[in-house]
Amino acid sequence: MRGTVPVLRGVGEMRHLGLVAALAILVVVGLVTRPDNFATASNLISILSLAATIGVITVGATFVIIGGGIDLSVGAVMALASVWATTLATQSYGPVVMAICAILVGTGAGLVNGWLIAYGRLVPFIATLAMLVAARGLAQRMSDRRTQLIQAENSAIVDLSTSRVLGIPLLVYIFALVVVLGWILLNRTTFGRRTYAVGGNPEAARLAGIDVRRHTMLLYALSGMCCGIAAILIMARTTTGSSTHGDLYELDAIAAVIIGGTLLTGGRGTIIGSILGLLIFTLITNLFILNGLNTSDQLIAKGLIIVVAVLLQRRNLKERAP
Amino acid sequence: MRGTVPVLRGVGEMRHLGLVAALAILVVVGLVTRPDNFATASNLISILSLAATIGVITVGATFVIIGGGIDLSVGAVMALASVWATTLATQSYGPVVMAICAILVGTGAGLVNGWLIAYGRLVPFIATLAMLVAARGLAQRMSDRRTQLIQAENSAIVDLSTSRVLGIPLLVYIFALVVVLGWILLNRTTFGRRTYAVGGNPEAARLAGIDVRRHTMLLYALSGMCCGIAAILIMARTTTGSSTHGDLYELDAIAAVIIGGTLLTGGRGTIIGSILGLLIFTLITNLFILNGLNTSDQLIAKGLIIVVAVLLQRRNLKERAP
Amino acid sequence: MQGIVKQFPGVRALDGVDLDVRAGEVHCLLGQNGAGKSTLIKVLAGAHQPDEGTILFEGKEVRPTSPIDAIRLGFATIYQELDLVDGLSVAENIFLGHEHARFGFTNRAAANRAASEVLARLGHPEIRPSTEVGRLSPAAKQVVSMARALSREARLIIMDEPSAALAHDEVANLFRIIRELTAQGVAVVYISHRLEEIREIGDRVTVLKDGRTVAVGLAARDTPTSRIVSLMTGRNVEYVFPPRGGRELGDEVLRVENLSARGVFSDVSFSVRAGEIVGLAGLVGSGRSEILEAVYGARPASGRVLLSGKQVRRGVVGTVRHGMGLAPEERKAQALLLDQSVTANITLGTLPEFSKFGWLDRKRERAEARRLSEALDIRPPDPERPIRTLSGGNQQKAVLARWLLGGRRLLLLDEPTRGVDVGARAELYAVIHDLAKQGIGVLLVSSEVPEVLGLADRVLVLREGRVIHEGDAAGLDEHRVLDMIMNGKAA
Amino acid sequence: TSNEPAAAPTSAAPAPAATGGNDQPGERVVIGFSAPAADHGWIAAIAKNAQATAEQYSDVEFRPVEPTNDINQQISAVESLIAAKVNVLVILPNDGQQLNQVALQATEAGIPVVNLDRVFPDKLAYRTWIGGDNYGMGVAAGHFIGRQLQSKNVSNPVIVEIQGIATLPLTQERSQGFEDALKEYNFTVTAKQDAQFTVETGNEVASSLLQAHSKIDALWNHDDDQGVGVLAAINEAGRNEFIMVGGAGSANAMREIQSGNSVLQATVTYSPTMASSAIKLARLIAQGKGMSDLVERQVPQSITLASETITRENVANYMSLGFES
Ligand SMILES: Nc1ncnc2c1ncn2[C@@H]1O[C@H](COP(=O)(O)OP(=O)(O)OP(=O)(O)O)[C@@H](O)[C@H]1O
Ligand SMILES: Nc1ncnc2c1ncn2[C@@H]1O[C@H](COP(=O)(O)OP(=O)(O)OP(=O)(O)O)[C@@H](O)[C@H]1O
Ligand SMILES: [Mg+2]
Ligand SMILES: [Mg+2]
Repeated sequence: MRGTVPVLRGVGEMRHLGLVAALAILVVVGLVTRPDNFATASNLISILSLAATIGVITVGATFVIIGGGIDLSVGAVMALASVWATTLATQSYGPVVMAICAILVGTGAGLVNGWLIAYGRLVPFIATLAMLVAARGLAQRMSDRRTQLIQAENSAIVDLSTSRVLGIPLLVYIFALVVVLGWILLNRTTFGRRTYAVGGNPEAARLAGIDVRRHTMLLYALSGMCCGIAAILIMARTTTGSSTHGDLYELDAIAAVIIGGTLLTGGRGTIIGSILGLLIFTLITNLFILNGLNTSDQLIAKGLIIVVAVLLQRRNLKERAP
Repeated sequence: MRGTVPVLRGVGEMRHLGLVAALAILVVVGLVTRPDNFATASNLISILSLAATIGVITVGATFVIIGGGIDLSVGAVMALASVWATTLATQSYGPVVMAICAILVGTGAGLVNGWLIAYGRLVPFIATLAMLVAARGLAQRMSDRRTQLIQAENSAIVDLSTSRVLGIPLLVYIFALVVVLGWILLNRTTFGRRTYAVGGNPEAARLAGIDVRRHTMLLYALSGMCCGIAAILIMARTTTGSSTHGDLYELDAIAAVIIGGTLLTGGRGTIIGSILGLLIFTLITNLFILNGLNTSDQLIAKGLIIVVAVLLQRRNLKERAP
Repeated sequence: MQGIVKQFPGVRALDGVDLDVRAGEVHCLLGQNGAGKSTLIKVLAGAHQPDEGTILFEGKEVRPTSPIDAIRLGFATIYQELDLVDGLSVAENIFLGHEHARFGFTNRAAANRAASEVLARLGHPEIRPSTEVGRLSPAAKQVVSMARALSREARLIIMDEPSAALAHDEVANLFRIIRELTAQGVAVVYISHRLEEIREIGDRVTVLKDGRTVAVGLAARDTPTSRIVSLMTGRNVEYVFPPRGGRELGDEVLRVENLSARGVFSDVSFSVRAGEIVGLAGLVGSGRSEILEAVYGARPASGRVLLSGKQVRRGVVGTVRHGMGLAPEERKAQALLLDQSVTANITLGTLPEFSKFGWLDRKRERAEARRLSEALDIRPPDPERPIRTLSGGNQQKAVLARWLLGGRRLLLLDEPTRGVDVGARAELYAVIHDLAKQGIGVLLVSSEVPEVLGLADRVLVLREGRVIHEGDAAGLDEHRVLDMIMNGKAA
Repeated sequence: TSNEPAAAPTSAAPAPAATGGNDQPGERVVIGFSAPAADHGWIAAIAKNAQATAEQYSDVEFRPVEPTNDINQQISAVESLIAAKVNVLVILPNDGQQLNQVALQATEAGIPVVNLDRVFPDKLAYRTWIGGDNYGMGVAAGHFIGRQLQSKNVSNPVIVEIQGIATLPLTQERSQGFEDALKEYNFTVTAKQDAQFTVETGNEVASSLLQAHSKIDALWNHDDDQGVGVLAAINEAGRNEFIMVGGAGSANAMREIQSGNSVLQATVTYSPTMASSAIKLARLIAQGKGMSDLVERQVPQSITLASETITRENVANYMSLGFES
């Protein structure tokens, strides 16, 4: 067992069986209802491109939640980073600076969150809610509430979405890279191990000599960095920076993480589960799009599917647990 | 100490001093910036009327959160209740039936939440998120996405907002009544005490012979009932039922509860804190509009104020704790 | 109880256990860590459902499917892990589930009065019924737990290691109450790893080993210790301390000067040399744990703490880096990551030892964890199990194992043998001795005076946060120490 | 009230101008349709009008995709329509700039795009644009208010504006038009606040604004959906000293205007019937036909609806076009 490729093992693990089953069911539904469109390469790529932005955010959110916190500001920070990176001033320095700018803004906002929580002792919910509100406000101010187009000379950013390698857009590779790096960080490094400790029992972590505050701060910075990367992806997809980007992403990201089996109380969870949770959501959306359900039935169906998916997973857990 | 009026004691308690201070500062700001408009009776009533709807929801949310859960569906359930109560069929039975209908729909949705969480063993976050999505969908379906006006013969509902007793609209009395009843339920009954136990240490509560599942279910039903009452208030205020009512109320309600000092992990918290937290939010919005600030600046300032308010409260707690 | 079987995934915790308890007796349940004692009583208390077996109570078959059922039957239980709600008051905790209420409205005054009575009966009138439980010391919490069990009109009271968190005089109090209860015909099931307690209070003994009953109804007073121990462990263990001496005392590793924290302890000064074991004796609440935490940098205090002559930066991160380690007293709250594996729990304090540039060497980590769990006989011997599924005593061993890694210079051990069985205890003593032999300084807190005297080279006696006596352990006996900590006479 | 069955025009598209033989069944076309989530009366009317119009034609297969307010998802939705090789696309983007690229993709893939309402910045991205005149709406509202106040000889009037969602370009255009029109009367906007196009937010913003200004002369509310809430707030406060103008032209607003005892005295149209027109245009484009009233052989590149002012005098003419909010 121990010898097999870790990622495969992760997917195959019992605890993810329910999620994989839910995914499989959705795929079957897709194949049955839209045999012609669903299983095409272009549709699959479209699903992954759609998942990429929020997927990157989900990786960061997984760390924060395992570490016992919560980050409500992800969508707003992404919006702020996209706006900052697409101001005329930033655009004049070219695409590389724009990308760096997005990441720095994201990380900076994350650091502020982390500082408020770790050293200012604010509850994560409140601190990141304040950040959500403030970052959106700042993004609106910077952009004067307008959508900022990426200029032609910086189209290298847009290429991330349009250029393909082996038929797959670059941004899907970026998404995959973030997931893999996140997995390694969580499972193969002391940082990851400490994240579990800090979330599982902060007092025990403290008494074991871990600098809980610093670690907490780093977790939010990491989440912010992911938002910065996500900002680059959303800029690539929409060719714009806007204060409206990422509305309600916080709910989607947290929901994906939690469907993926991470405890909201911290100390337990996996990146793979989060990504599977996210793919379930994305697949549901895709199926609705393909089937052109254009009524509020979708919402009702979505609610039911979420419940069923989690019940599937629960049942599975139950069999395993005492 | 025990002898003084409980509510006053609650407000006066040390742990709420920070909140009261924050409120006081906001009031001073109001008096200074808008001496003519702020301290008028009509403005104060307007603030209370604004706070009433979400205030009722906040009372229910306080119970759920102290009980260790979370209810994301409050806004959507309120919307569903308002739509259900304003369908032509329901309206034909008159205002009393409409009110009862709203409360029953809310309670019913709450029971479903509670059942899924207590017996279906879903994580509260996911169960109520699913309910959020599904209830909005159902509300859209029922209303065919239209805003449903309250008919003239049922204007008794609207009177809750327009009729006044001693110069104060009826809905403010309803709000006050819900707060007082909530306070009594939480502090003076076994149900309330057990809520703390269930949230603080569910295993201990179970071992002490409390039916934790049933209790959990009741908590969500209570929250749902509050949403039903809130639906009546929003119907009174807007003269309509609509699937768009209560958008993002979940965030506002949870934020108010948490600013009020209730722990997101459960087991600790007060109704009075939540209401003070809510009043802070409402006052902020009121001040902004009185002063004609645009929304971007409002958002930034709101973020800062939240942080400062909570820091004030923290400092206060710190001085008190060992 | 007959033929009780309880299966956990991968473990058969109970494998056909019989237990019979008579009215008015104190029936002791003995067994090694992980033998299944707690599981058995949880079955009785309705907290676990047995897979097989029957329970007869007063001649009728009963099947408590939930704690409520068991409580209705008249079973009251004091669990091994504290089961209190921190946010509620003492009185509310005591009467949780059976509140003084009318039509659902609580009657606080009545509850507080009744709580005061029960607490007074337990010899703790100083615990105020309106205090929030979260602010009590572990010992006081244990008292509240007992008060809760007593507040029910119980016919059978089950106590799972109630004395683990209690000191000498409190145990005496407890025994007085047990005698009162049994005189009224209440049956008591009593679990403890302290054999001398069994001797004092027990009537009959049932011994469990690996989830099976190996002896039923032994007379508690007359059965020889060696027989009980060999029944429990399957071998002969001598419950003795390793011989003192044979150790070179090195340089001073720790010097504490005028350490004070307002209201807890004041003006504490002492030193620990390499290879020396220094014991802190004192009553519960005398501030021993706080002193340890202050030395460790986990709690603010004034005064100086010097490690090998150098003042270390305040805060745990610094002290750990300088080679200190603390095994705290409340394992669940302060030490364990319940959801993580035994391995992750053991290596938590010394992660840098297992990593290069932050990259974990998981193979080495697992190997070390395996080595330690074998050395300390942690059962089941699978370091990949979540530590949540280990029995209390085995969890305690893992807490100790954490600091046996990575070249510590000074270990602070707070109640290191709490809940550890006789056999493992002897092993732990040997381990502590070995550590000292390797030149590690040890600062030990234990509520069992013989343990302090037997292990330590030097003893500090504390009373109300002040050192009232300091001297060689060899020159002290249990009686004198007790006299000092009770009466404050610095003899 | 709004609970009555939908007024005729919402289900039956407005009668077209004499289109000669254009309504005769022609070549079969698949029309893909993507719009924001219909969580709002106006957008709901857009979706319904599109659907209803498409159903009138036996030669049209209508393929709507899940409406969404998330740009990222709308991009995906349009991508899926491109992949499904529909003959023509009708897109009402959440934000024209952000969907520009995917529209361009569609055009490049040979699928003509009919851009509904919110415009793509890049003309290459669409074949035809049809939409309302947001600036014109503001101008119409501004002129109505300006004239009314001027005729009452009010000087330094308190004019309040309740906007829709502030981050939408259309909101900014409306406000600009309003401001520019008022300038001709030497009036300025005293205060403006934005709401979210919902009844509830309209109510909240209005009740606070009414507190902030104890005397108001005129109020323009951008959107009749949120207007229901605004009116409720006004009634609750018992205020009637000012005139109010609405926006979009919902049936409810028209009934208020018709009643004659409401502060709401006019509304400036922004009609969701444009969706019906867009479907018709899409069909014609796909079939390679022109508009029969025009001399041109092809459908024009851009069509802007006029914003009309509905007052008590002319409301009867518009009643049938009002959409239920
Ligand atoms: N929830 C659980 N899941 C899996 N295994 C468990 C669980 N609880 C207990 N066990 C296992 O059952 C066995 C008996 O445990 P139990 O707690 O009853 O021991 P004990 O006799 O009370 O020991 P101690 O003296 O250390 O308290 C142990 O091997 C333990 O690992
Ligand atoms: N968080 C706290 N708040 C207030 N008082 C406290 C707190 N923690 C400890 N104390 C008090 O400090 C004193 C010392 O407590 P502590 O339990 O650590 O002593 P101890 O000698 O270590 O006893 P034990 O055997 O219980 O460990 C007690 O009076 C206790 O009530
Ligand atoms: Mg045990
Ligand atoms: Mg202690």
